[in-house]
Amino acid sequence: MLLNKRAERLFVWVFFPLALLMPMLLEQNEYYVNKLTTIMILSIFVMSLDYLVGKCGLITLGHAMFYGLGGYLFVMIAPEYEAVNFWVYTFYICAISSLVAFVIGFLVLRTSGIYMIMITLAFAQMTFYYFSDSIDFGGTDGVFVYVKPETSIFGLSLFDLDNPTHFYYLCLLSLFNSLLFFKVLIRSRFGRLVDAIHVNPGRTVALGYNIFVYRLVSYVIASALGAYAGYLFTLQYGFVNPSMLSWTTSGTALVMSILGGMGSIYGAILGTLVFEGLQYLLEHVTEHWLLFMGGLIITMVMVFKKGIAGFLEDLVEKRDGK
Amino acid sequence: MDSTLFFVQLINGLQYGLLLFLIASGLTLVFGVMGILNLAHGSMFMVGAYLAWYFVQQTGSFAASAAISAVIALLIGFVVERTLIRRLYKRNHLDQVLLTIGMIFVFNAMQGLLWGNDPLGVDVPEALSASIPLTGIIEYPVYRIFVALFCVVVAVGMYYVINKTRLGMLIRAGESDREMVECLGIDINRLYTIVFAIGVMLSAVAGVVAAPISSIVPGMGEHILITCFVVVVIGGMGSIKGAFIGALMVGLVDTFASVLVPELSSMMIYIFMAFILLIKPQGLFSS
Amino acid sequence: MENNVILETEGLCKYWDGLKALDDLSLEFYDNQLHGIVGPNGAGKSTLLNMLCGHYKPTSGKILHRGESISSIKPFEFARRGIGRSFQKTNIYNNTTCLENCCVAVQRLMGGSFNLFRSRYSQKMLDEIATQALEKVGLGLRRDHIASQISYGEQRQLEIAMVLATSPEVLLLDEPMAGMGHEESQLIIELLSRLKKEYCIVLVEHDMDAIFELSDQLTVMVDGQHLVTGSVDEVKEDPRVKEAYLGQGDEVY
Amino acid sequence: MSNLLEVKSLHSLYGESHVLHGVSFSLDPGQALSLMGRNGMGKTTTLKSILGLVTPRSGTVSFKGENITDLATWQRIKRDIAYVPEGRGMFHNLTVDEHLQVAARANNQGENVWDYDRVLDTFPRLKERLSNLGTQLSGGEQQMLAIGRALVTNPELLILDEATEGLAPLIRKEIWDVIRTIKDSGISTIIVDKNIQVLQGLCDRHVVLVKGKVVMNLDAEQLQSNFAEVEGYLGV
Amino acid sequence: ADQGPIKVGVMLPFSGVYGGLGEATRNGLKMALQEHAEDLKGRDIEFIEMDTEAKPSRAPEIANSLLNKSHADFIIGPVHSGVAMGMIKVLKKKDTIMIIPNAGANAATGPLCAPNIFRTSFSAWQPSYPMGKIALEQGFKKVVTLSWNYGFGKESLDAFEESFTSGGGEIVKKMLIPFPKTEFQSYLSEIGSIQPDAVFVFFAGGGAVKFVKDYDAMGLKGKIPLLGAGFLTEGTLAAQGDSAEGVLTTLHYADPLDNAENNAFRKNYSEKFGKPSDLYAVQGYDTGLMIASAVNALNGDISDQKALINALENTKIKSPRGDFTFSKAHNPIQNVYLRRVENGENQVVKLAAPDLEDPARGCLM
Ligand SMILES: Nc1ncnc2c1ncn2[C@@H]1O[C@H](COP(=O)(O)OP(=O)(O)OP(=O)(O)O)[C@@H](O)[C@H]1O
Ligand SMILES: Nc1ncnc2c1ncn2[C@@H]1O[C@H](COP(=O)(O)OP(=O)(O)OP(=O)(O)O)[C@@H](O)[C@H]1O
Ligand SMILES: [Mg+2]
Ligand SMILES: [Mg+2]
Repeated sequence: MLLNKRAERLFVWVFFPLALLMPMLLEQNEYYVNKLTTIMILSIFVMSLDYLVGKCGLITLGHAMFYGLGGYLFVMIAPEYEAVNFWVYTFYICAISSLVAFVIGFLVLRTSGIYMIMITLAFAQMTFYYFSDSIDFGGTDGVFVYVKPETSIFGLSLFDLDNPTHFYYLCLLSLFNSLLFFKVLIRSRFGRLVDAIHVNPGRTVALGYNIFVYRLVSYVIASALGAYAGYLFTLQYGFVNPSMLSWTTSGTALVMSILGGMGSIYGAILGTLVFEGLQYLLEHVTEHWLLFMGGLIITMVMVFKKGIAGFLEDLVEKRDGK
Repeated sequence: MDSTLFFVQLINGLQYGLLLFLIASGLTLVFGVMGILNLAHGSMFMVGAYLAWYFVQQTGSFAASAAISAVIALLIGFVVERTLIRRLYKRNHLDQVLLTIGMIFVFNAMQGLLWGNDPLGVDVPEALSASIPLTGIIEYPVYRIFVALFCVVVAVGMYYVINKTRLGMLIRAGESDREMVECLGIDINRLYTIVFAIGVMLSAVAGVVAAPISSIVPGMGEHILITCFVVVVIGGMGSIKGAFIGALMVGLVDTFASVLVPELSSMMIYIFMAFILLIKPQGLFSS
Repeated sequence: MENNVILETEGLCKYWDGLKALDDLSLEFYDNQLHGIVGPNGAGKSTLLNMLCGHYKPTSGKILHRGESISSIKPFEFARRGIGRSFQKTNIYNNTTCLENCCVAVQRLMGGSFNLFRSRYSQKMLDEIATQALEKVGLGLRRDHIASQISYGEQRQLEIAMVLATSPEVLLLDEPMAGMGHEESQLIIELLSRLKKEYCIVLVEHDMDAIFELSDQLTVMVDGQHLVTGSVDEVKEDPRVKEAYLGQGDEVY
Repeated sequence: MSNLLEVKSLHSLYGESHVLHGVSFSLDPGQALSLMGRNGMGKTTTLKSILGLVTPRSGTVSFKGENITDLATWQRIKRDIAYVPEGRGMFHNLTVDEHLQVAARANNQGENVWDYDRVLDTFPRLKERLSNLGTQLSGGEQQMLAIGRALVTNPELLILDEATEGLAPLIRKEIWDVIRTIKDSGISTIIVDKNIQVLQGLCDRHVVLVKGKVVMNLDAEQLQSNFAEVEGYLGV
Repeated sequence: ADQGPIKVGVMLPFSGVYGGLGEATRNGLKMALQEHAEDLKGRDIEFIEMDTEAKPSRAPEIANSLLNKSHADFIIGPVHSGVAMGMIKVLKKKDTIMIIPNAGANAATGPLCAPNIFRTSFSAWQPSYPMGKIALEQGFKKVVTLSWNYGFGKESLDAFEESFTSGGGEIVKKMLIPFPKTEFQSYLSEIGSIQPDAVFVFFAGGGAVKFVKDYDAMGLKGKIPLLGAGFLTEGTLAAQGDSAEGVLTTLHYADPLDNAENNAFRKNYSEKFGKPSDLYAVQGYDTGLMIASAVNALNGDISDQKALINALENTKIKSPRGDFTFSKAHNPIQNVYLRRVENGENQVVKLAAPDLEDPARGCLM
C-alpha cells in the first residue's frame, strides 16, 4: 500500500479535502488564501528536504540554495516584460537546477555527516553572497518579477496566476503531486536502495551498489523540487530576495521537517503547518512571540520523540490497540 | 602590498584567528569532543557579552564582571544539560538541532526583554587600554594582544586536558559509547553535565573577553555561529589542535581575502572550507 | 571437476603507517574449493579479505580476477564481479526485516534499482529468492523479524544469507561462525560444504573443527606473512604452524 | 551463607517483547559460573540486567548481600564488577593505551594486582599496538583489549560475554589460563561461552537458559552426570 | 463616507537587531497621532502591528495581510530596505497608502515610485551627498570610502562620491565589506598605510559602534578625520564612548537641534516613554503628523484615494527636524545638517544643505 501508516492515511484524507474546500470556507478572503498558499509552497520545499534528510540521511544546511535559485533562475532567464509559459519555465528551472545540483552534488556527496552539512552550507553561502553582492539582481534589496507567466497547455489555460485562488489550487495540486511522487518513489525499488543506503551505506557497497549514484539521483530530485518551490514562491508575490537563500531559511525548513517527523514525508506538511500556524497565532497575541515559540519548540522536542507524525502514529496505534 | 603592511595584516589575521578559536572553543568542546550539536552556542556567546556589559555597569570592574558572568554561564549550562540536553542523548542528532534552535529563540527573546535592542559597548579595562605603536601611524591595542595570549592559554589548556588527562579520555570515550563508559564505573551523566556546563562557560567567557572589542547587539551570536562551525569542521571533529589551526587559517584567509580579493571576500572562508573538505573530507586533523 | 583459478593475489602488501599488516602475499583461489585462512590474531586475515573485496586499497601488489587486474576498481565493482563478503563485525540493515535485508541483495541481480516508480513489492520472484537465502542458513522462521531484534548468532546467520542472496561466485567469509551456537555452526558448516561445490569460498575462521573439516586448501598466516599453504593434513602437521598458531594439540580449546 | 551475587526471578523486556522470564541463580565468592544456552536465549540480557544496562521489570539483584537492583550501572561497577561486553565495546576515538589508562584503578580493597603493565605483559600483542585506535585493531586484538580493560579495574566479579570469540587457539588458551589464574586468586566470574568442555573444567556452577528461563542449575558434578541433557539444550 | 476607525497597519521590526528602531518609530507615530487627535475629526485610530523581523522574504506576506485581511488605510513601514522592496511589490498602486518611516533605498522613491507610496525619512542619497562638499571645504583631497556591501551602504558611498569628485576630490580607495562582518582590523590597517586626508564611511547600529571604537583603538582617530553619513553616530554614542568624539557626520536631523518643535518633541517624548527620543522616533512622529494633517485637510473623509494622495502631497510638515515638504516622487525636501560629536552628543555645526531634494532618478511620476 502506498500510504502504509494509518495515521498517514487519516491525515491525507482529512487534509486534502479540507484544503480543497478552504477557499470557499474562507469566502475567498485573499489574505488567508495567500497565507495558505505560502504554507503549501513551503511544505513542498520542506518535503523535498525531508526526503533528503530523513529518507536519504543526507543532512544539508544548504537546501535554501535551490529554493532561492528557483526564484533567481526565473529572473535570469525569463524576459522581463513578457508573459512566458508557466509549464515551460517549470521545466527550464527544474532542468537547470538539476544540472546545478548534479555538479554540486558531485562534490558535496563525497563527504558525509557534519562535513556534508558544512560543505552544503558553504555552497549555499557562496550563492547567497553572489546574489547579495550582485548589482544586476538588486543586491540585498532583491528584484521584482513584473509579469507572471500564463499557464496554457495546448491552448487550454487552467490557472490564472494573478488570481490568488487559482494560484492556491496550483500550489495545492503541486503539493499533492509532490507527496504522491515521494510516496511512489519510496515504495519503489529505488526507494529500497535509498533506505538501505541510509541505514547502512557500507554494507550496500559490499552488496555491489554504487551508492554515490543513488545519492546523487536523490540529491538532484530533491534539489529540483526545492527549486520548483522557490519558483512558486517567487511567482506568488513576484519578489525575489537573497534572504531566500540564507542559511536561516535552510535552518527553518530543517526545523519544520524535524518537527513534522523526519522521513515521514507527510510530516513535512504537518511540521510546516504547525510551525507557521504557531508563529501566526503567537505573533498576533504577543510581541514576545519569540519566547513562546522557543518554549513551544523545546516542549515539542521533549514530547514528540519522533516528531508530530510519529506522535500521531502512536496515537492512532494505541487507539487501535484498545 | 608592501612588506610592512603585509606584516601588519599577518598580525591582524593571527589575532583574528586566535579570537575565533576562543569563540569556537566552547563549540569545540561541546560539539567536537562531546558530540552534542549545540546551535545555541552563539547565543551563549551573546549572553556572555551582555552579562559582561551588565555587570560592568553594576560593579564597575571588568574582572569582577568576567568572574560573575562565568559563574552564571556555568549555572545556565548546568541547568540546560540537566533539564533538556540530557533527555536527548539517546535520540537522533537532529532532535538536538530542534532543541537548540528553540533555545536560540528563547535566549534572543530574553535578551530583548532584559537588555533591549540598542547596541551596547564595554570599555576596555583600564589596565589594558594602552596601545603600542606598530608601523606608520598604526597602533596596536594592548587589549587585543592580551586577548590573543588568553586564547593561546585556553588552547593549550584544552589540548592538555582533552588529550593528556584521564578526564579528557573519559569525555572522548563518552562521545564514542556512553554505555561502555558507565561500565567502567563512571557516572557519565554527571561527567557530561559538568563538561557541558564548562563548554557553555567557555562560550560565554569568549563573549565576555570579546565584549570590549565588539559591539554588543542582538543576534551577534548567530553571525558568529556559522564561523565557529567552519573552524571546528575545517580542523576536524574532536581535534583541539585542528580547531586551533583551523581558526588561525580562517583568520588569515579572511584577513588577506579582504585585502587581496575584496570582491570575493564575503565568500572566501566558504570557498576555503569547501576546498579543504574536498581534499580532506574529514577535516584536517580528524581522528 | 575443473579447478580454475578465479582470484589471485600477487605480492599483495598493506601497510598501516609502518605496520606491515600484510606483506608480499601471493595466493591463488580456485573455483569449487574452500580456501581456509587461519593465523593468530592480527595476522592480517581480515585485511586480506578487505582487500579482496575492494574495501581497502593495497599499498602495493595486485589482485587478479580471472586473470584481470582489479586492484584499482571501485569497491562496489568487486561485488558486481561476483565477489561477495560477510563481515567480521555484524553489518546488516538493522531496522528492517530479515527478508528485506536479503531483498536488497537480490535486487542487484534482478535490476530495477533505478526504477523510481515500480513498487518494490511487485515482483514475487525477488521475495522468493530472498526467502530461499534465509532458509539456506536456517533463518526461515525469522523471515519477518526485525533484524536488530534477533539474537547475535542469528544476525551472523543473516549476514551470510545476505551474501548468498547476491549469488556470488566468490564468497569471502570473515569468521562467520563467531558467536554462533553449536547447532547453528553445524548448519553453516553443512551449508558451506554444500556451497563449496559451486563457489569459490575463502573462509577465515578460528573454529578449528570447522576449518579442518571444510578446507580444501589451507593457508596459515603469521604477522602479515605467508607461512604455509597446503592441504589440511599437511598444514596440521607443520611444526611451525603448531608453534605459531595451534599449540601442541593436546588442549581442548 | 553469604552469596556474592544473587539474582532473583528477573523479568526483563525489550519494549513489548518479554525476554527473561524469572531468572534466578546465585554465585558464591570465588566461584566461576557459566551461563549457557543457545543463541537468543537471553544470556546477554541476563548479564545486562545484572549490570543495570537493561532495567528488569521485576526481580532483584544483590551483590555481597546488598540489593543493587535500583543502582545505576556505574554504581554497580564501582562495587568492583567488570564487564567484557559481547561485541567488545571499543571506543573509536581512544588509543589502546588510553583504553587501559582510562579504566585502570585499584579496587575497593586497594589491591592493584592487575595493573597496566601486567595486562600488557599478558597480551604482548597489545603492546605493539599501543598507539592504534581501538577500532583499528583486528577482531582478536579488540577482544584482548576488552578483557584487558576489564582486568585493570581489578574486579571482584568479572563478567565475560563471549570473551573468547574470534581468538586464535593459542590465545584462547592463554585467555582461559588467565581466567583460571583470576579464579585462583579469588575473583569470581560469570562466563558466557560456547565451549562446554572448557567451561566444564573451569566453572563451579552451570546455568542453562532456554527461552529466558533457567532450565538447569548444576554444580560441576551434576554437570558431569547430566552432560548429555545439557548438550541437548545447547544443540551440540 | 465610512466613519469607522482609521486603520493604520504598522510593519516594523520589533525583535532582533532593528528592534530598537522599530520601537522608537512606533512610539513617535503614536505620540503624534495622540497629540493631534482633534485633527482626526473624531475618527479613532486602530493600529495593527506586525513584526517584520527585518526579513525581506516575509515582507510580501505581511504586507498582504495588512492590505487584504485588515484592509488598512495606511501601512507604515519598514525600517529595512529589502523589506521595503517586498512591501512595495504588494502595495504599489493598491488602495492603501504606504508611508516609509525609515528605509532609505533610493529606488523606493526612484524607479519604483508610485502615487500611493510616501517616505517621511530620507533617500540614501540625501544624508551623504552634502558631505562631499563639506569634505572639499575642509580641504580633503584624497578620501577612502568604506561601507558594508549592501544597497544602502553602496548608495551612500555613491552619493558622497558624486559630490566629492565633481568638486575635484579623489576617492583613492573604496572598500566594501561583506555584511554583517564587523572585523575591521585589516581594512583599518590598509587605511593606515594609505594615509588619506579623510575617511568617509557608512555604518549603522552595531557595526557603527564597532567601527568607531576600532578606528580609535588602531590609533587612526585624531590622525585621519572620520566622516560619515549620520547613522554612524545615531543611537550608538553611548556605546562608542570617547572614541566617537570629533566624528563629523551629515544627517537630516540632530538630537540637540534647537527649534521649538524639537524642544517640545524631545521633552514630551522622554516624559511619555521614559527614555530619550532619537532620529527614528522623529521619523515616526512625522509620519503621524502627516496622517493627521491629511485627515484634517479632508475633514475626516479619506475614502477618496486621489483626494487623500493630493492632501498628503501638499502637507507641509512642521517637524522637529525643521519644516519639510514632499517632492514629486514623495520623498521629503529637507534640510541636511553637519554635525560633530562633542561630549557624547551630535552638535549641529551648520546647515550643510538647505531644502535638499533627492534627484529621484528613474521616477516617472
Ligand atoms: N585501520 C587500521 N589502521 C591501523 N592498523 C590496522 C587497521 N586495521 C587493521 N590494523 C592492524 O593490522 C593488523 C592486521 O589486522 P587484521 O584485522 O587483518 O587481523 P586478523 O588477522 O583479521 O586478526 P583477527 O583474527 O584478530 O581478526 C592488526 O595488527 C591490526 O591492528
Ligand atoms: N535490543 C533488542 N530489542 C528487542 N529484542 C532484543 C534486543 N536484544 C535482544 N533481543 C531479543 O532478546 C532475546 C535474547 O537476546 P540475548 O542477546 O540476550 O541472547 P543471547 O542468549 O545472548 O544470544 P547470543 O548467544 O546469540 O548472543 C533474543 O530473542 C533477541 O531477539
Ligand atoms: Mg579479523
Ligand atoms: Mg549474547
